[in-house]
Amino acid sequence: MAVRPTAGPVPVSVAAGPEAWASSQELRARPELEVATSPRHATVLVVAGPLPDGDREALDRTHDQLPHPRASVAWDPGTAVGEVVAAVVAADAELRRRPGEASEPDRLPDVDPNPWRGQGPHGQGGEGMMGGTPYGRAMAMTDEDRDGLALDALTVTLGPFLDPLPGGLRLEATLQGDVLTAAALRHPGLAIPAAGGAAAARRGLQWLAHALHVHGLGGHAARAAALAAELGRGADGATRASVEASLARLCRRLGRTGLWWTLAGQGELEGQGDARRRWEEALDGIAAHLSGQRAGRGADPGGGGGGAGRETGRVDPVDPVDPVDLEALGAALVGRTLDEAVVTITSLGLGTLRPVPAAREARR
Amino acid sequence: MSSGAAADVAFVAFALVAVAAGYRVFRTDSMVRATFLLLASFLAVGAILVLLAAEYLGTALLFMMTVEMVVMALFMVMFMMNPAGLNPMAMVHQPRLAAGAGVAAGVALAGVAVVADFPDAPVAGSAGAVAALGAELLGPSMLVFESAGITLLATMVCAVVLSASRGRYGPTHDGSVAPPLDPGGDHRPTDDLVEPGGGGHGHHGSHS
Amino acid sequence: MLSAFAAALAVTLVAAAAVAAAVVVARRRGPRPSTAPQRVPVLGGEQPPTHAWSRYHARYYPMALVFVAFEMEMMFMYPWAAAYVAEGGKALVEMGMFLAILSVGLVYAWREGAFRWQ
Amino acid sequence: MTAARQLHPVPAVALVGAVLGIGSYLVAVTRAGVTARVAGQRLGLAAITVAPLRRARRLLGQQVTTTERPDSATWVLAPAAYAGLAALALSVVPLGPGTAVADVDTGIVVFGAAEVLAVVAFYLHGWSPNSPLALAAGYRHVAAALSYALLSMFVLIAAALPAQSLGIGAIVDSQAGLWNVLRQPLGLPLLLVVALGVTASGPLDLLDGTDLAGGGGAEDSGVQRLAWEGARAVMLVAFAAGAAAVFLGGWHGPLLPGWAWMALKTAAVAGLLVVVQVQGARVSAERFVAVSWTVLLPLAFLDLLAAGVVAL
Repeated sequence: MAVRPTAGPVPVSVAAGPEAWASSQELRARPELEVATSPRHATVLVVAGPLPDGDREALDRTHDQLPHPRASVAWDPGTAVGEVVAAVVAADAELRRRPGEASEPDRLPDVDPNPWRGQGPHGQGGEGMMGGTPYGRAMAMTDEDRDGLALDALTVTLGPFLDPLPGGLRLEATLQGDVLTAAALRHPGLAIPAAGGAAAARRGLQWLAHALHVHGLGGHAARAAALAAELGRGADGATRASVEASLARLCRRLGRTGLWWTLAGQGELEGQGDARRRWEEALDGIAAHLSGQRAGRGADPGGGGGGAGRETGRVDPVDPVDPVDLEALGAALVGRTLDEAVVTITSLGLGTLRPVPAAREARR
Repeated sequence: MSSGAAADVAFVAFALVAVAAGYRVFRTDSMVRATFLLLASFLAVGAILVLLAAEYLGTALLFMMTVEMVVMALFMVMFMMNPAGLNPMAMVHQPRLAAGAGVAAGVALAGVAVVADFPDAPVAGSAGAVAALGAELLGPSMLVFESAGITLLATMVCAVVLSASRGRYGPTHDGSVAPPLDPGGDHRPTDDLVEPGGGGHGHHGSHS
Repeated sequence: MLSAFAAALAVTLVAAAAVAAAVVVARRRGPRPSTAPQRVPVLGGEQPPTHAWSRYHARYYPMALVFVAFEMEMMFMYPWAAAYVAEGGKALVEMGMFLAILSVGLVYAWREGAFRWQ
Repeated sequence: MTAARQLHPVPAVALVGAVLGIGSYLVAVTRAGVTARVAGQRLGLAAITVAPLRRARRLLGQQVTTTERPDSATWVLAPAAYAGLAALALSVVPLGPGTAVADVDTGIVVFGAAEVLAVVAFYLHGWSPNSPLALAAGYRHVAAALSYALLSMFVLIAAALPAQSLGIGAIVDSQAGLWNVLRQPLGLPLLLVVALGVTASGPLDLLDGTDLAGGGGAEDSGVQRLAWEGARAVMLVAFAAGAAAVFLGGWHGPLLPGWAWMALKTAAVAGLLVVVQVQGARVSAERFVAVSWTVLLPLAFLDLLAAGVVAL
């Protein structure tokens, strides 16, 4: 594996399909890479397939958003992480050798999103104060809101390859300021394999790596990803015990980050408590899967410090987990800030801990 | 910096910056640019105040205008149509009248500056000027100082009354009235009517 | 005094100009200009239907207003601090009054929910 | 009060440039080291010391992408102003006995002004790309900034009480016997909260937060990004120097020369800040605003009152 030490970590942006998204989080453990949070920060785009057909254009757009010099690497199902990392490093080395020629061209045509109309006095395409498509786009228009002000409502679709959101998930949000006044979630659908034990724990650790990254704890995220990768290399009893001990240590470290305080009271959902409770349930679940214990599904909302390996609150590794009702979740996000929406979605473990049913297309 | 000549050059430079930035405020389509150009103009004025040995006033102007312009940017972008100037528009209304008034005011003020008989008592640096200002605020100008405090308190209260959409008891457009004291009851406490001995403990403690 | 400010101004302008020059040169002389698909704002693959620039609903506007008044009041305290020890007990009482006034405003604003997102 | 030896503008620029350059490099190295440690990655010292340089080289060779209709001028202005303000803040901090670029009588006012002017840079950083995520991130950080700005005013005024002057040199002089960190124990922690906000990092990484895919920096690439990250590191150095001078007694200390003490104390504050940056989970803007006004600000009141009573 020719890791060229002179280059430093290669910033990669990951565009992952629903199935591959969880395992792609293990890239965060690799010192050769730096998983970028925006495609603009990346040199290499890692495409972790398979991707739903509807996401092709989004993939191409994400690809084109990378600054030159850039390259892309496909990560087919079944390929080992090490091979992908080697391919990324090789692609980066090639880019450094021949930055001009090796850089990949755009995949989408270089056409403006809307033709300019040329009606404004300066020919820039606008008409009146708010009309037309100046510089290729329309302007947002006003809408009513809860505080009685009628200001502009921005409608955006976040995803399917937005780093803080689970792969394949689209959040269609109408925003007034940073508060969602309408929200809908779409996902192509993903079942979580019913396997318990190490495989389930590994998915949990992959979730943890992503979730910690979203909360700004990149170093801790790398540690969680390393634990997931360790389970992937072998799931015998000794490994599981060592991972469980490491997870307990990581949880103690997390107690010093203020994470539990920032999660408390955020992302309250009916009947499911707040984000902190869901995190604690998830961490307990991972620990239970690691130790192979089986107990009733439940929570310990009063417990502090996300104590993995506590006696209460085990998740049954065999029981199927409730799928997330995306429609209800979208409705529940209305009235929250965008960052709280992200925290809420993250805390649910969509696509790693819980299955996601495909959105009913009839709604649209 | 050797002498007054350098200070004169600096004065002219800052004055030009202040005027040019002030002019640009009305020539841009973007509310954000307009706001921060105005800030640039104020910063130049602050620098001129420092040149005039009003060290605290100059730096305080820097401080205050920055904060105020940021808040102004928030509100300009909130309430002005087309805040970024994506479509071109005129930032001025009645430009002739405004320009005339501006020039007249400028000439009048400049006339005062030229004609007035300013005291000619150079101060050695600004040593102790800040402390002297503080002593003034604590001494002869105490009343001014304290009434400014009260005025600003009134400003704070008014700003909250006018802007907060969620009062103590819920959204203002739903009335934002206090809940009844007894559960299910209809009686709402008012400032001039406190139930003697009833359930009014704690809630209106300050009136008892 | 003036030469000190001149030095501070020089330092500020040199630092700002150096950074600005680096960015402008990189923008002008970079490898290539951005193409249309490259210019689409980052949203994770989808296009925004509108410009992001809009009448942005800053949810903390009451807080911003309270802040301006608060901050204006604070500006009186700087010269006061310089004269504090010389003035002694009177200044302490003065400060007590001042903080009391500010506290009233603060408590009122908090009670009315001015520090929450509207 | 301005007995300090006055530096000429040219050596002043050289001094500030050297301090900020070396300081920000050390900050970047420390951050790489602390992050690797938290991540449990065993990187050699050599790898950590060259990591910031490699990163800078990569960004230097990268295309600076733009968006559909950005405000290019203010986009460039944001990091430039940010770096300039860091230099301004550092210029009023004495780096040794009598060695300040501009130890003016209104030092803490200028320092505070640099800090609030940085809010303009934050706003423009979020506004300029005309991108929804950047806009939301910029606005939420401005909310946090309006909240922490008051804290620093109170804390710095409290520090000025025993000095009877607003000049930072005088504040350092006043700590010859007892450092302000002991005399006003609430001051330094509150100022460190402000430092996290001014550098938009750690718990207050609301501006370039990963939860909004990089927020204000989501559209930055190449030198634009390098400039912003660099300006952030430079501001951290300037702020650490200010905190060391105001609370840790500046150049006071036995045996070593004054400038060395100042360097050590600045490094200590900067190191502490880097650790908090790497180890702190992001707090939501709404919660920070509430906590800042209802908990931290009353604490700052208390700090000022206590400082006032002690100073008499």
